[in-house]
Amino acid sequence: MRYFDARVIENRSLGGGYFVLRLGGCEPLAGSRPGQFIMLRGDWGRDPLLPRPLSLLSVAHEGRADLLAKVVGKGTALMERSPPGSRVSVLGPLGNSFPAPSADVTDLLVAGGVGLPPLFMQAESAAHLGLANGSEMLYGGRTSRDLVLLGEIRGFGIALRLATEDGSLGRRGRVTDELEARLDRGRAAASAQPLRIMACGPRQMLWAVGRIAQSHGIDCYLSLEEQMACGIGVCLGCAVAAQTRPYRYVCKDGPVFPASEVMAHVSVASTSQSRGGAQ
Amino acid sequence: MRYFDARVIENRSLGGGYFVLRLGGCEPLAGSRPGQFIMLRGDWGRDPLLPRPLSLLSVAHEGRADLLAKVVGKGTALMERSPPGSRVSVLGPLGNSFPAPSADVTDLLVAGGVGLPPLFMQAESAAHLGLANGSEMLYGGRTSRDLVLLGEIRGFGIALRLATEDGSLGRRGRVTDELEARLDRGRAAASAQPLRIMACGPRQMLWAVGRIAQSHGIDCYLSLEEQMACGIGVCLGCAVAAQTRPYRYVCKDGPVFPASEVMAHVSVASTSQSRGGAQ
Amino acid sequence: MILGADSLEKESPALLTTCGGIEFRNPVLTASGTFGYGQEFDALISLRGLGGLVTKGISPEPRFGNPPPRICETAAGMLNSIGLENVGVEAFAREKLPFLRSCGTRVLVNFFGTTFDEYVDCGARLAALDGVDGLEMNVSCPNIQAGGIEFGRDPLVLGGLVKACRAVVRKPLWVKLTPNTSDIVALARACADNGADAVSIINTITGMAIDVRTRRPKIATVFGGLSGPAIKPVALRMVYQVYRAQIPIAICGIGGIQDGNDAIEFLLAGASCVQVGTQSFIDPASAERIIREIEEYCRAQGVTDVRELVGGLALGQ
Amino acid sequence: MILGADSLEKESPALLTTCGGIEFRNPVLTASGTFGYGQEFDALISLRGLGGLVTKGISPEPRFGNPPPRICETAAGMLNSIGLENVGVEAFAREKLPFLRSCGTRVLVNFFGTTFDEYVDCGARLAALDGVDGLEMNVSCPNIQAGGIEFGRDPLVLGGLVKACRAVVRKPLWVKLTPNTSDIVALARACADNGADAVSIINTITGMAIDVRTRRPKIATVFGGLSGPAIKPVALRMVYQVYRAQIPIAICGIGGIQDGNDAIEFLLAGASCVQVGTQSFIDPASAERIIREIEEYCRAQGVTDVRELVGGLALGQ
Ligand SMILES: Cc1cc2nc3c(=O)[nH]c(=O)nc-3n(C[C@H](O)[C@H](O)[C@H](O)COP(=O)(O)OP(=O)(O)OC[C@H]3O[C@@H](n4cnc5c(N)ncnc54)[C@H](O)[C@@H]3O)c2cc1C
Ligand SMILES: Cc1cc2nc3c(=O)[nH]c(=O)nc-3n(C[C@H](O)[C@H](O)[C@H](O)COP(=O)(O)OP(=O)(O)OC[C@H]3O[C@@H](n4cnc5c(N)ncnc54)[C@H](O)[C@@H]3O)c2cc1C
Ligand SMILES: Cc1cc2nc3c(=O)[nH]c(=O)nc-3n(C[C@H](O)[C@H](O)[C@H](O)COP(=O)(O)O)c2cc1C
Ligand SMILES: Cc1cc2nc3c(=O)[nH]c(=O)nc-3n(C[C@H](O)[C@H](O)[C@H](O)COP(=O)(O)O)c2cc1C
Ligand code: FES
Ligand code: FES
Repeated sequence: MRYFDARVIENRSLGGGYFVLRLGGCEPLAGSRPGQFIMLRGDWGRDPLLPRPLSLLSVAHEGRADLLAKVVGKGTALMERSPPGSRVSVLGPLGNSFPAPSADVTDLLVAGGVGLPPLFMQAESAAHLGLANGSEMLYGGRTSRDLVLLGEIRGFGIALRLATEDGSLGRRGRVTDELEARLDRGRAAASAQPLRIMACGPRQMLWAVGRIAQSHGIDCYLSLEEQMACGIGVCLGCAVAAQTRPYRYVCKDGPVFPASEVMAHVSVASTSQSRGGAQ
Repeated sequence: MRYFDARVIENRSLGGGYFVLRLGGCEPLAGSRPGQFIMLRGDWGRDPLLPRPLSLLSVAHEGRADLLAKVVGKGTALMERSPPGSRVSVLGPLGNSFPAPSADVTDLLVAGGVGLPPLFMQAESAAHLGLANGSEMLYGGRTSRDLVLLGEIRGFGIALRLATEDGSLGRRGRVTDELEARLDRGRAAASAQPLRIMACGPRQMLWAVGRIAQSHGIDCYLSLEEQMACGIGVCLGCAVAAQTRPYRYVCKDGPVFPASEVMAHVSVASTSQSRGGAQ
Repeated sequence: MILGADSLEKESPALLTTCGGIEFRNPVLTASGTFGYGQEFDALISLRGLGGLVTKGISPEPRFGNPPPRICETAAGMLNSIGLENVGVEAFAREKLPFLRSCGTRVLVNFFGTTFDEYVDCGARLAALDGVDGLEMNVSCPNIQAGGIEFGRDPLVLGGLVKACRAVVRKPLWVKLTPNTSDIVALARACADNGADAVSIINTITGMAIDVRTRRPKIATVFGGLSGPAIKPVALRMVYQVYRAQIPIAICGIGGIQDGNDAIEFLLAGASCVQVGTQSFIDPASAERIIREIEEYCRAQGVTDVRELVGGLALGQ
Repeated sequence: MILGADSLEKESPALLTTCGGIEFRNPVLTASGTFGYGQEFDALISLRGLGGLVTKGISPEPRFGNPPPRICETAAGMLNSIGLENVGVEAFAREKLPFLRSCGTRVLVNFFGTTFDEYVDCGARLAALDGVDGLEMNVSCPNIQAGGIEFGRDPLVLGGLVKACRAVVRKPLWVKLTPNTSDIVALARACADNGADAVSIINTITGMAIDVRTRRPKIATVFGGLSGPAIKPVALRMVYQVYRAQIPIAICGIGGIQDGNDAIEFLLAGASCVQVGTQSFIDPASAERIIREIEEYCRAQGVTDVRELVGGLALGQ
């Protein structure tokens, strides 16, 4: 983990508020693994104040790193408008990663909307390791505009199934419908390979994926998001309720958690208690 | 006075931190007079928070308005980096103006550094009225880099005398030295025309100009600056100590004041008193 | 970003509300000291579109205020030390009120004194004026008879002051609380107990800034009042503390409001209406925009009456 | 913008300073709760270049903290409600202190309790540990024996607590004051009168934020502590109020410091040293940069000893 200055070398709009930011000067990110993220901050004064966590989409030679983001507020809007040449500060790589692709398991990579990056990078890594046929990606969004980088994903040579809520591309429905269908087919085919699920996307989708995995008895890894200030385990802001101890931290214990570790406490995690606000 | 959206149509760097911002969509500024200013704010979130006062440099047909600014802090730095197409909000025209050029007086326009804009516009206006030979500009800065738009000023056909503290252009010394020299010459020549002085620049320069004018018994108008929040007389933030009543307001009573009105209280104006801070 | 004025001229029934004995077309007022005497904004926005406006604080006699510099910018805020400069009751009635009477919106007059008697005198004279819909007492003023401590800091002193003013003011009487306190609830209670109709929460927070080059304070009086978005979390907390304490008094929320969402946060925390202050410097047409944004929020959330939002903070599961 | 670490390794005599019984290489410390237990920043900056560091607040027993969400961003600030989560004294001594002992900078341990006895117990145990240069009492904690009111709000309660801890702590004892008060001077005086060596001014200001879409508080505990540049004017004012009151106690200034100029404002207002908090999240190398910026300021202004700046605010003509 290092803290360094980088530079936007390309900023490609994908429509629908999605964009790929290509950074140069990211040598310290070499060797980053799928699921890891960075804290990114542009040269934008005090508004917004804190850096923003973004997952790595791809890390290439010569200090190139790609990010995929979607405009949801001020920080991402400013990133989307950063012209090539803009300076950014980067803290990373941060957090843990998905388990590495293996010849002994078939990985179902379940991506919802802008949750794509870690799974994209996982697919890329599987392709590099020559294990593309052991990975399948299930990728869902609200409309076809939410499904991006499809050419690149196909280029990895992994199976890709799409779902959109409005039916504009792929199956009409949620990506979890696609996942259940896949598992039902798998059961019918009684495939030899054990399965593993890795997922990233909206909270509700993740809990649904976790429940499906649980009910099928499949190993499942979820990449979580939480508000972050530091990204390195000091502010204790990114707590999520967990099984093994009261809280785990997305930035240092995650962002990838075994579903079993964070699922049992789903209801606790969304509890609001009215107590005093001491730090 | 109107509040409206405008657009940067050109942003020309003059070196040394100076730049000319050309705005389009400024039809409401038509008819503005030299000395008047606008409150300008870009699309830059909350940092900085308040709009920035800038004098008009020139107002042309079809909603074009030019501003000359110098980078001194965050706001001006952001302006300097605004590419053509940037949206800005404008409140103006605000404040009063210098007395109009007249065939019966010779106007000495004394500009210090980035205090140029109102005097530039005054010179332009004299030229338009065919009174260019009744105006002379004395323009000083620290170095030659602080003297900008000289070609344009000469284009107005008025006499122009320059001074730099380091002697890199024009007389070595302050613009007030140039002013004294001009007045001494004038006395020697016993010129028929009465003189009038109009000045804009750093506070210390203005007081010096005021004192010189006083000692020569010449009418003198000073364009003052003060921290501003509203620009329209409601926050009462831009007070300056004055002769006629305890305080006058740069935004609504000024920015141009007869020197006699603000000079007597120079010392009061810089008094710091340690009292409670009620609004 | 900048609105055509007329879009707000037609009354929107969903936004009608009441606070502290006054009915407002909508819950957005402009705050004292940031909107002059109204007239200055007449060319910029439709005053009749506003819920109401609160004038600059008025004292019995004219006051000239503090020496400059009086303001400076801070992170997401500003400090001011204007020194309560104002034209005084007489000139206000003569020169400012005629315009306000005809401007088509609710007019609250903010007022203060430097002694107990000045408050009472000023309140009584202002309440007697036609065209004044209500009064807002600014109690963040140094009590010159008590060593310069603000009237509004001690619940006992505050209660006495409110009681005395209440006795002479037949119109709605609001009290604007200081946030420079460890117990905003006690201050609000003192107002409720002594007959005030509403509390305005909050006035500016005392702050300071130094110019490191000259080593001088950035404002001449050293201390000034902090306003703007920086203080919003504190203001919102105080509104909610008072609301949660179930004190029988209406709340007007103030502090750092920049947009419709900010205003709605205050309503959800328990304010019946809000005031927009510093934002009018940043964007002189903002009060109008905020009203439209509240309207849009209500439409999007299926809220047919803005009063449903008041105190609607969702707690628990 | 990002510094090579070594540029700060060599001691700069002009920056040497003393505060509350501890000598520091320079006046820049990192604040409790924003710098972990130091180790987390070891890869990012040169710890030995720091004036010192203050650990996360330690309690006698481990604490798990509050439910999420625990933080949110506000205008030029953030709210946090971590819930004083920490590893407890035992684990601190066993797991965190060995690193701190060797990290080459001054180590202050921030501590607290939920009862009077817990404070005394915790203070005594921490003071006995080798490698602890001083203690900073966090008194912004709810007193569970007194209905949850913060210990640090009442000068009498605070004074008693300081006295009791002072009796068992032979090392420098600092007290971190809460800004949620109407009288910071009275709190500082209570600390001085009862033997504290310094006051740290300020802790976070209580604030709140609401998500208007869900109508829920943005942090689970509703209220949280506001930190960051937004609070700097308030922090600076409180430092100066205490300094001006000539209370015989050293001041450590905290609140919204982002750069060297901010730090110098605090020194001029009367602080002997400063702590950098939230800024370490925004720019993890900022403490180092701030030290360099102070050095540059001193050079530019011809200040040969940084202690000359303390209380150097210029007033009057
Ligand atoms: C480990 C991690 C990895 C991430 N990777 C990516 C990525 O690769 N691409 C990407 O586009 N985004 C990613 N995110 C989410 C991204 O950090 C947020 O979208 C971003 O911080 C929003 O900043 P903003 O200023 O644009 O929005 P804000 O103005 O801060 O917020 C806008 C809205 O989004 C909500 N919001 C803000 N932050 C979050 C969050 N962290 N989780 C959920 N809701 C939030 C706010 O409540 C608000 O309603 C990741 C988050 C984490 C924690
Ligand atoms: C009526 C009027 C007309 C003006 N016309 C012009 C113009 O045509 N061109 C131009 O370049 N500037 C002009 N100025 C000054 C300009 O407004 C300031 O330079 C600008 O506001 C600085 O903003 P900033 O964010 O860049 O600097 P900040 O970060 O706000 O400040 C940087 C430094 O400059 C000082 N400073 C800030 N504002 C002022 C001020 N108003 N006066 C003196 N010092 C200040 C600060 O104390 C600080 O030290 C005018 C000011 C007024 C009041
Ligand atoms: C320049 C200025 C002058 C003010 N004058 C007064 C006043 O005369 N009386 C008063 O009660 N409040 C006064 N206030 C306080 C505001 O009405 C408001 O309470 C405060 O600014 C917080 O709101 P805001 O953050 O929206 O500005 C003033 C504020 C500012 C910025
Ligand atoms: C996430 C977080 C955790 C904190 N934890 C503590 C703590 O444990 N003990 C304490 O005394 N102060 C704590 N603080 C307060 C800071 O030390 C500091 O006083 C405050 O943040 C103001 O400084 P800043 O504006 O520079 O952040 C915490 C602050 C933050 C933001
Ligand atoms: S973001 Fe600070 S601990 Fe995780
Ligand atoms: S800037 Fe507000 S009164 Fe002049």
